[in-house]
Amino acid sequence: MRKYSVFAVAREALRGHKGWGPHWASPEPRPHYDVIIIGGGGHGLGAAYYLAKEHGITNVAVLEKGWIGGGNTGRNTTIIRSNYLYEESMDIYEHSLKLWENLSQDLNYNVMYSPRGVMMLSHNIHDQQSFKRHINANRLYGIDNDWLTPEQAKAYCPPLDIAKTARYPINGAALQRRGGTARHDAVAWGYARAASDRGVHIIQNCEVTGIRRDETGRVTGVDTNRGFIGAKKVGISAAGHSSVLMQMADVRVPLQSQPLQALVSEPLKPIFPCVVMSNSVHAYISQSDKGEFVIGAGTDQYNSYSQTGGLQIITHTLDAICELFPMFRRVKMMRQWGGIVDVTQDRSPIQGVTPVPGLYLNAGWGTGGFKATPGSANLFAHLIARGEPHRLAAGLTLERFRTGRLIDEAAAAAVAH
Amino acid sequence: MLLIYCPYCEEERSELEFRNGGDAHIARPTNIAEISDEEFEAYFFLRDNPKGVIFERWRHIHGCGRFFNAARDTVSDRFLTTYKAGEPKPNLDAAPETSATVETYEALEGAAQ
Amino acid sequence: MSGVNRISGAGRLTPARTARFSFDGRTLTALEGDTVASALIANDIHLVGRSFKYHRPRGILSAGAEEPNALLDVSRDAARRQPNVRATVQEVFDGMKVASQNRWPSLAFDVGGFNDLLSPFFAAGFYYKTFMWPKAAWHALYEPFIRRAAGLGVAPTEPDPDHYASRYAHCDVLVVGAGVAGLAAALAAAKAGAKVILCDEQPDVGGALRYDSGTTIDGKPGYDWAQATGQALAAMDNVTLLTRTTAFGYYNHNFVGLVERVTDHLAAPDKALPRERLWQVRAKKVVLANGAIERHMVFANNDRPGILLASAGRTFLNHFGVAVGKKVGVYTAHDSAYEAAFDLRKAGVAVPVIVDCRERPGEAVLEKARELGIEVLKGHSVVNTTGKLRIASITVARNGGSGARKIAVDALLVSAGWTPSVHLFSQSRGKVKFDAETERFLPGTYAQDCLSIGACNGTDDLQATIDEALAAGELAARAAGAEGGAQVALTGQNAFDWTGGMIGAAEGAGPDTTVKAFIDFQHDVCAKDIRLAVREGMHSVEHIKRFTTNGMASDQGKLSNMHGLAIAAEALGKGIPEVGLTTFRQPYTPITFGAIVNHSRGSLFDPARKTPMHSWEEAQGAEFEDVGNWKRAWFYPKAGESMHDAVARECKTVRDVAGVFDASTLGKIEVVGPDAAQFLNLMYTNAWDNLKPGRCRYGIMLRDDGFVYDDGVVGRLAEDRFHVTTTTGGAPRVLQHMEDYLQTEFPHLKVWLTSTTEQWAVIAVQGPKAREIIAPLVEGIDLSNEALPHMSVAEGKICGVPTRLFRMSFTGELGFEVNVPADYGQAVWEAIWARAEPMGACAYGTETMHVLRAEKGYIIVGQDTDGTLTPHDAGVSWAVSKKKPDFVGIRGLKRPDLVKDGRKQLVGLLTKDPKVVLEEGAQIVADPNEPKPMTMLGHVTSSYWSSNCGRSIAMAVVAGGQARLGQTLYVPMADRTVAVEVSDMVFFDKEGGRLHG
Amino acid sequence: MADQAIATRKVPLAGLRGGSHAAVLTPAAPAARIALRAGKDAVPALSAALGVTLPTRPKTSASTAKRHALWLGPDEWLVIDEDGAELMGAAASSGALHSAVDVSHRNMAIIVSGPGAEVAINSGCPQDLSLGLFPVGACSRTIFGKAEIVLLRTAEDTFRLECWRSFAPFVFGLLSEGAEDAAH
Repeated sequence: MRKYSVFAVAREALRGHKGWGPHWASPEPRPHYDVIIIGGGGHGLGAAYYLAKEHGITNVAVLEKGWIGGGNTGRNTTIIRSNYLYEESMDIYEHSLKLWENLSQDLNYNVMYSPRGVMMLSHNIHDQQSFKRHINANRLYGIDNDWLTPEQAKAYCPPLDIAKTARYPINGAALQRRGGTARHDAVAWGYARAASDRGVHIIQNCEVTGIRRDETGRVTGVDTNRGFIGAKKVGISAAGHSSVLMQMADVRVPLQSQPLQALVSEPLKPIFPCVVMSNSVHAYISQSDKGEFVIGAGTDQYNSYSQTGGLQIITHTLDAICELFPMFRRVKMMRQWGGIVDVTQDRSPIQGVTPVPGLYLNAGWGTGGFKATPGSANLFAHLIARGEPHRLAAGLTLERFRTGRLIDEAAAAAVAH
Repeated sequence: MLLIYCPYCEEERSELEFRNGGDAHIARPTNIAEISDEEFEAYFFLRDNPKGVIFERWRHIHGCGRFFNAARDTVSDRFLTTYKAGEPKPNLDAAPETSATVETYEALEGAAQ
Repeated sequence: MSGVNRISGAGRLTPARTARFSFDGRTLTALEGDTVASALIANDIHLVGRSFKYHRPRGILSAGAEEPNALLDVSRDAARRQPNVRATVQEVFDGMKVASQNRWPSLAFDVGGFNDLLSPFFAAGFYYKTFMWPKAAWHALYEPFIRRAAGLGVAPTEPDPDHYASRYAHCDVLVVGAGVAGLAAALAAAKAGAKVILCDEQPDVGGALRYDSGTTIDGKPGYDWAQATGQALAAMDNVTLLTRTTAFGYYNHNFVGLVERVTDHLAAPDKALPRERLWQVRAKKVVLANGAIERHMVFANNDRPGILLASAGRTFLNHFGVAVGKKVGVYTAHDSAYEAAFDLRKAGVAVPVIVDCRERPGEAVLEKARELGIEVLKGHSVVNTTGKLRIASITVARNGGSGARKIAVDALLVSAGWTPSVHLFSQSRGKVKFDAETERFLPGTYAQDCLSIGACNGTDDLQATIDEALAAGELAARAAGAEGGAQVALTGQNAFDWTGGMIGAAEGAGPDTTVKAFIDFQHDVCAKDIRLAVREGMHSVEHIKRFTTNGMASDQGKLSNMHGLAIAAEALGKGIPEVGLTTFRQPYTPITFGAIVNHSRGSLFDPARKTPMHSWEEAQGAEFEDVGNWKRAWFYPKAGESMHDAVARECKTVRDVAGVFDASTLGKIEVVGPDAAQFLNLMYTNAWDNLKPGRCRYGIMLRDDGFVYDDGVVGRLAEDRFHVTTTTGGAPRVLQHMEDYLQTEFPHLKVWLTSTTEQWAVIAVQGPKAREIIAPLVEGIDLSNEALPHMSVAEGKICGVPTRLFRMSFTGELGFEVNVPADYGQAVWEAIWARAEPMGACAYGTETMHVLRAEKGYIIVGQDTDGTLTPHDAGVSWAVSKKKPDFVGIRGLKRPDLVKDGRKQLVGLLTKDPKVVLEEGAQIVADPNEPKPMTMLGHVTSSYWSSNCGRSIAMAVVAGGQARLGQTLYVPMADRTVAVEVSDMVFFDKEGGRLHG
Repeated sequence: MADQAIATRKVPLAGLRGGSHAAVLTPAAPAARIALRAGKDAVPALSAALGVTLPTRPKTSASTAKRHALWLGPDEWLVIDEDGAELMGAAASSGALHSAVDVSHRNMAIIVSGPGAEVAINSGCPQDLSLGLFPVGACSRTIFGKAEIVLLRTAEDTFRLECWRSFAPFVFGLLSEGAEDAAH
């Protein structure tokens, strides 16, 4: 793999950039792999990379039905943070954040991880109680998360309106300074390039249509639109399509696939220095390096694989944004889009073995998948290589829906009395 | 914003008047206290989450207040039919098959023929 | 004089009606009806902006919504400033201020232009390959540098003073686009009796007829026919004609969003008018007649100011009466551009040359060119241009490169042909098909109930368009149920039939070149960038788009997508349909957040619900807290009192004398019917059959998974009538939860639910003197302990109005909750207050309520529980019936993890130092010296200073808490560690004697 | 007790008037209301007892002079008596199985009248209110911005719009903006 650097770019600049090769190879699939990962998003590509890098398993294929990074990896609002409440969540998101901090160097690909701070606005006493609970738990766990007064919040993010007369006045904020954003496409491409360099096959336009098992029930490979491909182990990392793939192995999973929408504004000169989220008014916003406001909306209320949703969801989100930032009413929406998020009832992910030997599942990341990318990929690789979960992901198994040991981040932010 | 035919109001109304109620035809076991952990998991958590026709519940919460059922294609978001709560799952063979003919938005991405 | 380039006698504006505006501080004169673009060109100004990446000088390219370059900052006043306004859409009004963007210090001399020299370094995707060392430098150094260069316009900094409106609308037929096709379709549909909405983004109808000069319809000049037809339509009762209105989004089930720009073109708009109006249209049929967009030619240095689309040149001339230059060249691959040359020539403008890259242009236009004496260079191409801030010359060569010569021009009109606008069709999730012969994507498979007609459907011939439109209009009307009679017939004639068109790089910008042949002007994407992306392994059109940012600018690729696609296909060695299109997403053109949110602001953002006693509380100086949508009185500070003082006083007063509290926000549901008790048996963990009328019981409600969902006191008013209360925040979801089970699981039960939250104002009177306070006001109810003991309810009158009087307590004191019909709430409250105040009682708010209940160990669902606690965890096992065969949650409660030892359980905490008040949300550990990550046992859910206990008190969930009573645990805070002892949860009046007065 | 003054009634939006020449907004006088629930079998007896025929078709109402019965759902009606007459007792006298709950104070009503009434309401209500689909006498529970309402068309250009009392300021505020827009 040719090393990327400022010198390489300068050298190429002098000769019309004729010397660059492909980011990743596009080989024909082999008849058999040690591991097949279904889903060429950040999680799947990353898992392949870590299988090769940390577990020495390089006879790996990533099968992607469309183009890599084209699912939720390329559709999200790129927020990164780790200030979750429960140990299981903190474990995995903090593991991920630590990987984010070195990811560009590790991959020799600039993923533009930008720790510009993620600020969550508190609007009432209940928010405050909930945020303090997070902050205290995070501090004792070694994760940064600070309580800010409204004035401190405004100093950190000048466009904030902290007037007490607002419909939802701000009574404080929780700030994770190490939180921030990264460039979503770069994550997929960086992992793909680094994995490909280590021998992983990245096979695009390859849709899995069946999961084959032998008479003992063990996975033997997958049927695809490009024929059967054998494998000793198969990992599913297909976000919204997890249920569809698991059904191919006759396993029902506790997942629902729903549209999640987002939008960007026209590009404007930088005015917004960090990420701001508000659970009470349901909105989050940051400004990209190109100057667009990147704004996340909520999920539509029904299951859908359409990657579209209703205007009312966008409206609801912009209501909130304009209420928090009244000067943004003249800003224009340039593009809206949707992805398919797979959500569990406890809003926490599933990573673990399945009832089918040799079949592993990484799913249910809901709206939190992008921030988890390196951590999830790293631990999923461990799971596939070792056949059992890493300590940091041990609580994320499917089993919890039978035992009741849920990791209910949503419930922890329960509605006020 | 979907347009949903309420079988009680006998009229199509905006999605704004409705609330989705998840999968239809999942009856709460009458002997629920006795069922196994696995059965409880299946009842409460496990879902088909189909890519294609889903049978789902809606409540006309800001209308007649009634829960009813719908068959909808989760790829096109088109409703095949809606019917009153308590009525059996309709036989959709009679209804036009839409999932095969409606082109998906997703399929559009990066590919047109 | 309204500009040196204004041609006398040309155009449709009235010379006498002028408007003055400023551009970068320079005052200019325009005519009413001008766009900023036409006015600037009239004043011979082409240079209007700088590109995003290289800061190249840029001019006006188009005359419509597809404009990628001419984005300006337009303001009426300081707060009414709009960045990134397309000069080609914005109409001039007298007094408007216009400024160029993305340049410093000035438009003509822009320091950022230095980037253009460095452009070899800034190739597509270069930033992925560098800026990685040292590690911290990305965020600290490189990113701030890149961000400084980001964006075009400057974001508004003041709250928007304008207002926006919204209308939901329904129609039989929505016609998008009021060109020939749209007008004809609307006419046919309207005459058939359909309810029609016809919209167009331009200020007037006509579409392409606005620039056209040679078409006649029904014997009239096309534009005149369009205006007459528009007026006729507007006069019909069943037609709504909306101009300056963009159909921006086609959503599910024929829901189409339109934005009408109401005042942005007016010099002194009526204050009552909204700036913009959002139309949310649900149409039975949608007819898409949104035309086609002309493409530019892709050649070296094709981005200089003064280079415009040919149709734009015609629009400026024929509609606005403005010539784009004095010596105007034409470079085309399509016949349509010839007509621009003809129009200019006829208006007296020099047209030195038409360069046509085709060997065989259309015969008719060639003949006409000869007749007008315009030189046509067939089989030639423009291979370069000169001119720093405005085009000065073109270099023309025979295809293949020979015979290059320079021709001086001051403007160049270009056309590579027309791209049907399938944006809305694609948004509707219809699937396009590629027409190989004409090299264009056309509507293929429809996903919704719509039709495409005219240019957006690939129909080129005028009469064919008219016929298609009339048929579609009538068909749509009939399909929507219209039964009216009149059929419409129209004949049209155009001057020339058009042929030609090309996509991709033109001569001289091919694969082996490094010239800057721009595809996406705003993002500075050149043909060579597309090729680089392919070379780097980006083989999907989506990857190419994302790697190069082609089509991602504010015009969303209206001009660039097809060119980019063709170049990518060539580089990939694939056919265009194999490569495919990127996705068309809403909105068609950018729309303001203001239009989307319209009325939603301040008090209309979200209803602020206030109780019947709110104004009294406000008058007493209460501070309020938000609970859900409710504003609740939080505490009542007296002059000089802090919150702490006020709450301490209120707490003491309630226990020493009495207090009056507004509990109206508690959810209330009336459960009525012969099976009411049986239903409650299923919904709550408790048993209800044995509750006698007139008595109350505290109930716990679970979800089926066994976790606490809500709680409240339920009073039985009669055998078949219960008065159920819920938490304030829980009211709507509890009713939904109950309805869900009632309608879908237990439909056999004869019982009905009605929300009565707002029927009743609730005045809680609590404390030793509670009975004394209310007794004289009450009629028909015996308030004695014997007749009305703790947890009972009676109906009677208070202050002469009906009441449901509950004897209950959330304070541990003798207490009553007086329910009166809401309109009487304030009067009854005042009557109670008139008795309470002289006795030394106080009004108290939610904070005191919280402290008092905590002193008694009463839980608050949602604060002390969080959706992960069972009733056993919450210490209310006594409320869970062990006899009932079923209730919601019965099975969930038995799951392995819910019954295992060591679960987090609710307990009391007493700090070793009684003066220390723990922080709510603080975490609890056993070993304060354990290194991080520490093992957390639980957290503090409620914590207060208790003036009645003379010390702090707290509630917490602690792993295995009920087995830890008496243990010492620790609460490590940032600045100190607090030692605490685990206790039971009753801190005051442990025997509970006070309840019974 | 005898010398206690009887509590005075304070209605939401008291004294407010608003709207535009296109759509005038007037808070309605206090009225008696019940939320009535019953099966089909009980309809004749309840109709007789209440003196107004309970409609059984969706989106329809029945009225006598001052009493209106609005179909809200297949087993649900909102009965309004503009004179404030006692309705609970009347329903009880039917002898039929039903649930009647007094909601006189839960709801309040705003009368929207004028040529722009439809447009004013459509500023926040997604239903088709054209006369063909929502004729005089039509009624429906629906949504208005972020509030639930019940609409009753009492004349070609007049609607009675019912909402819960704490939503009244919001509903009146949004209606005011809609009425203003309807005038332009």
